[in-house]
Amino acid sequence: MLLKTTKTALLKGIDQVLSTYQVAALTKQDSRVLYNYVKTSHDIFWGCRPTVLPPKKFFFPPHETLLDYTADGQIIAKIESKPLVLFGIHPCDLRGIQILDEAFADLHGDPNYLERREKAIIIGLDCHQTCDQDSFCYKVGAHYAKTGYDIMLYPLKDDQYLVEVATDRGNVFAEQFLRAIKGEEKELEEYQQAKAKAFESLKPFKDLEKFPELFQENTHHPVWEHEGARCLSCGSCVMVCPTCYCFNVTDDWELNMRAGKRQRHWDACMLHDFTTVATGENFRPTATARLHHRINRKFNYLMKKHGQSVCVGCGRCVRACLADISPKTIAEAINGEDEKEWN
Amino acid sequence: MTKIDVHHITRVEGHGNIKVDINKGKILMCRLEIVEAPRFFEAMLRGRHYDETIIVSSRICGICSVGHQLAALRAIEDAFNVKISEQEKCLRRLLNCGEFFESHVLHIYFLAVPDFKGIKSVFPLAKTNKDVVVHALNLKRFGHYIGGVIGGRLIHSTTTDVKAMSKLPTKKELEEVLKRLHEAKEELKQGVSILKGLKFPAFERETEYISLQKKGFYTLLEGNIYSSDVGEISYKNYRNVVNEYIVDYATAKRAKHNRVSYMVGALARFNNNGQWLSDDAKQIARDLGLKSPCYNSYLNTVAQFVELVHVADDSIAAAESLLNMNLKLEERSVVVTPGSGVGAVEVPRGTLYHEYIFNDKGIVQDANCVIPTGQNVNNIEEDFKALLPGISKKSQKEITLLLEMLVRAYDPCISCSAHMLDVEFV
Amino acid sequence: MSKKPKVAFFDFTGCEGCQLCAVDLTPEQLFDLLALVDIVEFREVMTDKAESYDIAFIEGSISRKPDEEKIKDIRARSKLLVTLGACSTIAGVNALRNFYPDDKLLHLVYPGHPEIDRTTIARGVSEVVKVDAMIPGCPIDTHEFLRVVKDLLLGKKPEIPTYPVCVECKMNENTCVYEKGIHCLGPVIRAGCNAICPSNGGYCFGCRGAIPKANIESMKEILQKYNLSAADALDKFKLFLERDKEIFPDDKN
Amino acid sequence: MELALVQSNAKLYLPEPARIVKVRNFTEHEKFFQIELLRKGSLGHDPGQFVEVSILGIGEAPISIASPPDSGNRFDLCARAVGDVTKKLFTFKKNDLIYIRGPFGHGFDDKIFQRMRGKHLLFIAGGIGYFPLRSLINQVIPNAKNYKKISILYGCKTSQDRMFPDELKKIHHLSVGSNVELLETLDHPEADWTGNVGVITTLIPKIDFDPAETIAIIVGPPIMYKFVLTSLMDKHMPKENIYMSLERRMKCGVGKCGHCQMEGVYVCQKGPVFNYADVEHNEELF
Ligand SMILES: Cc1cc2nc3c(=O)[nH]c(=O)nc-3n(C[C@H](O)[C@H](O)[C@H](O)COP(=O)(O)OP(=O)(O)OC[C@H]3O[C@@H](n4cnc5c(N)ncnc54)[C@H](O)[C@@H]3O)c2cc1C
Ligand code: SF4
Ligand code: SF4
Ligand code: SF4
Repeated sequence: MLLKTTKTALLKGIDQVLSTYQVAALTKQDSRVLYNYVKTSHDIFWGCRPTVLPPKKFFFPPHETLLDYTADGQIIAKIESKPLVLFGIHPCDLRGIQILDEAFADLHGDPNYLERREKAIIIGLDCHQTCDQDSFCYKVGAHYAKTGYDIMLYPLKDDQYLVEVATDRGNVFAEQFLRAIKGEEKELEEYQQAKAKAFESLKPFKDLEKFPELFQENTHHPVWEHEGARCLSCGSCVMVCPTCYCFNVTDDWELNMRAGKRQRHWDACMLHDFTTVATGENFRPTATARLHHRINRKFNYLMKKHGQSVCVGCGRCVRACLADISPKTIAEAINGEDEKEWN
Repeated sequence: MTKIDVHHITRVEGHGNIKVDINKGKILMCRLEIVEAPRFFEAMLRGRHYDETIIVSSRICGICSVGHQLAALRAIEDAFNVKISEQEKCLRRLLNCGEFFESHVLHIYFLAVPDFKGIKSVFPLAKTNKDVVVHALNLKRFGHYIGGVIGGRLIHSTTTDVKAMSKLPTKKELEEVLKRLHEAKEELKQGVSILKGLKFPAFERETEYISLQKKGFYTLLEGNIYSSDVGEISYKNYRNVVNEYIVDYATAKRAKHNRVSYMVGALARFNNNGQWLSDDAKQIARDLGLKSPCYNSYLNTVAQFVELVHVADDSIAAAESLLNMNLKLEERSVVVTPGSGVGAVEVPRGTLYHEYIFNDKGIVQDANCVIPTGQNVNNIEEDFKALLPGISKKSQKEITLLLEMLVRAYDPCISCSAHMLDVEFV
Repeated sequence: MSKKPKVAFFDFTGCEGCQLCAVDLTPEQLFDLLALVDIVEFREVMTDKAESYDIAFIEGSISRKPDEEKIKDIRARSKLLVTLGACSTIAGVNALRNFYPDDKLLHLVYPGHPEIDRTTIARGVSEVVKVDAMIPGCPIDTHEFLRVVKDLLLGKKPEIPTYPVCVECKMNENTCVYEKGIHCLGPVIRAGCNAICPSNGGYCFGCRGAIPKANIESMKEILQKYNLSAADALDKFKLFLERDKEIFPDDKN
Repeated sequence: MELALVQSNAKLYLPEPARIVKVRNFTEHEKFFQIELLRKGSLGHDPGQFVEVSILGIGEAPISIASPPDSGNRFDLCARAVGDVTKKLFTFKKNDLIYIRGPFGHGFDDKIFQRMRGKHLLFIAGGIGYFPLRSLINQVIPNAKNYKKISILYGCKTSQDRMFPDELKKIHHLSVGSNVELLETLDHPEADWTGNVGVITTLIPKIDFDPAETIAIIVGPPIMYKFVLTSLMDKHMPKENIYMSLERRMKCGVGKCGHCQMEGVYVCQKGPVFNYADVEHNEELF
């Protein structure tokens, strides 16, 4: 279903929503732009600026309690979730959410992620240009969101928006909160044509579909050692990635030793001890091996599973990496797009 | 013949010994030996960038770390002629408030009170007088709390910077601070009855009292030096006040001014500036029977309590001003000019001076830090001499206790006083 | 006689800030702690002394000959010995003093006062006796301290992060200070402080020591890439880390 | 698109209580525990699967199920004390409660049993690798008639390191006049040892098997695999006929935490039991 509305109406709608839902959106804090809960629609930052953390933090927080237990053997599986509206999520991050949805639902559905996710309405906001020089969404086709949203907004001129309602939930939500008129398919087409034009010169990776095989064949490509040598194993790249979801689990008693918690925390395959076992063996002891693993998760291992590049080209890891290590550079080395001699 | 040798006095900061030798009522020796390992901070500061002096000098002392940071900041500001805003001043007052609470409360309840209760630490009170321990911890933790809001943490705060505080409290945080300041004042009122219950030894010896002074204010972070003997002296001339020297048996430098010794700290501030305390603080002083001038060094503990009330009132005013300002992150421009700067501030134990000489790159060429406890050591020994004749008939145990209590009354921070003279390197 | 584990605190060359952090407890925390252990020695706040200890927490660096004997004696009487803070773990700021030639320093500092205890260079405790666990940081983090106490009581190996400050800094969603043109050692420094300095507008100067297997060469290159001369980059590491073997592996004594 | 939330498993991280009903010491570092679920009903596992053993306040560790599936609510675990959980487990006694999640992982499922039927089964175990293998060994021995032959090769460092010595004795007895055989070897034997001496690969030439008709099942310490595989390859054993169980660091046991992922393969999901042909090119697994 296609609707059309104005920014003013959207703002009004959001303020209404706030009585029933928590709303999270891009906000400005000091000099930072980040996804955060808003108190009124005025808190929303409408620009398109890359954030340090992707919206995954709302469904998979950096630290969360899985179990609460007591010394006398009461154990409760804990899930903290509240109805949430995620507003203004850009295409790359929508892809990220879609991939996490699949990963957490896979085989044994993760109750904590899925319960939060189920209570969320996601409103996307399309972009018609890249946000900075580090992003490369167009390289993996992630400048278009395919799914992962309930409602998608396409910005037109004069603060007007086309509203694509994609799910039943989105429909119920739109009826309740969005004052909109019918939108014309033609307008969307025009919008898409203009966007296609803007991205015309920004081409996807050469042989993107073949990445899993290419990466499999290039396990010993010199680019790995070249980039890995500089890697600090600092883990920043993983923390900020919208599609990384490894975690560690810890147990802790309270000081009174009467109650305790099992918690999970974000973990990172780039960290030295990620695969160290109690006996001291480390199955991925070098930074090069770990970098190889991270990038292969994006373009090979998990790409096979999800049927699309698991790197969404948001560029967060590139911005975060002091050593200037980038999946883009590596991918271009592997597919020969860069014509650079790596030996 | 009485020989007293207390090796490593407990319930003080850092390491010190008391050595007394009395023969037939004659005092052959009485000393406070500061045996803390020398820290060499002035040498350690040399070669560091001016920014880093805040980090390094903070580590002189955990309990007065804020004071050292603020003194370092004042010295840098003095050297480079940096002016600070009202916002910055208010924030520093709040941060300093945290330190006064942590430090004074620790001293009053954890270090001093056990002496009056005839116990060896505060821990037994956790069983017998739980309410006192809860009361004291609440007050002490309030210091950590406010230090946390303003400084990231109280001990070795992370926000103090030459360019201005690197983080600002939110409005919500300030409102909470204000609320908890009022609660802390209520908590202090509970403390009055506890302090009234402590029987302080009767003792009097008049001495020279030195503190900062700024007319009209019970000043802590700015002003000139004031001596009860000679009046106002420019903070720049602090060297003429402290006249530091060393003795063989101690690693701390000592000081003397007009007389053989002088006193700094809460009692000195109370004697010099008591008229400018907040009304509530004055009332509490009256309730506790503390009158200016007071010549009983044991009552330094009471003066500290009175100061807590004042500091809370001052912080309420600071927090209210901040709430009325439109806070924004400042970034003062710092233009490095070669030369020296002096920072003088009041820390819980007395007046603290930092002086740095910078080269044209802002690198420390020479540093001097004069710490309150070092200034008080002579005065403690003079108090010993005045006290001993009157108590020399008592048992060795009683004498020891009275001497220890006297040392503790000064709340000496020995770890930071073990510093060195200016080093001239050849 | 209670059978609770006996815990003691000792201080050597340091500022005693770590001990203060160790007792920065809520009333409940203090009572809970006292229910678990007997604090038998803590010079700063008590007068009692004891013969032996289940856990001895050591604050401060070893910087004098008598201190060496004293720490050996404490070691001999302690089941577990745990360092408390940067000074005792990696010598911390105290090591800044090591840049001065020993004799010269003493001569210049206390001319004509030979009675004064001679100092040695400042060292971490593990350079003198065996250490069972460490709590890094300047000062320590109270939560980390309590966790280590619990872990030791439960027979768990106290986990101190082996990952760097960046991890926590990113979780806190800070803008990297390099973007503001400030240098930070976070990428190679052990986390566990919740990135407190960068999160409060500062930068990491390394008080918790380097992570194991830190890529120091790459870190130096990065510092230089961000306009620091090689000498200044090295100097950055010297503020707290002069005795950190990860960064300066060769013993310079 | 609506999320397919049906897959959410509310109890995924919630362990269930179980009681220790038997404890046996093997060595200073290895113990046997028999566990009984507090609920009725069996664990419902395949041989080769594992459970996550929880000790509240300490943590979780993946431990192989060491007993064959049966209908009762008891099962066996064997642990080597190396870290927090396993060391704490060692202090536990009969009647103490532990918590478990599982069974997890891919074990010897029906498909593998189909393949094994009528074949020569060749077990190759090193040290505590016997723990996970025991579930399968104790399952097939009573049904030995279903197999062409069952050969068990077991290598340890010293005789103290032999797990389940009484069960090994029984198998030795059994082997007389049956199609079951047990060959043992020690690296550092005591004087009274009459068996083979040397690493486990020295046992391989001592058995007579037709590689095409044999299914090999290997479990041991990481370095053992390389040598055993080389020996079997030398005998032209088809890779499809080789199974092995591999261990990696795990935090969740259910394919989420990422720790055990080796070149895209989650050991906790695809494994711990792998067919060599499926993973031979996985450099991180070998
Ligand atoms: C599928 C599988 C089956 C296993 N079966 C057994 C068994 O039957 N008996 C037995 O004694 N051990 C077994 N192990 C190894 C056992 O899991 C580890 O020794 C144990 O996790 C150590 O936990 P800890 O808390 O005692 O050690 P710690 O070092 O304190 O904990 C480290 C953490 O890392 C992980 N970890 C550490 N070492 C290993 C390892 N070798 N393998 C996997 N994860 C590890 C664990 O998740 C643990 O939480 C098995 C491992 C796997 C993966
Ligand atoms: S790998 Fe980097 S660019 Fe790709 S999705 Fe993750 S953070 Fe974004
Ligand atoms: S951010 Fe860069 S340096 Fe840090 S782990 Fe990732 S790739 Fe390595
Ligand atoms: S580590 Fe820091 S806080 Fe602790 S004693 Fe040393 S200087 Fe003080």
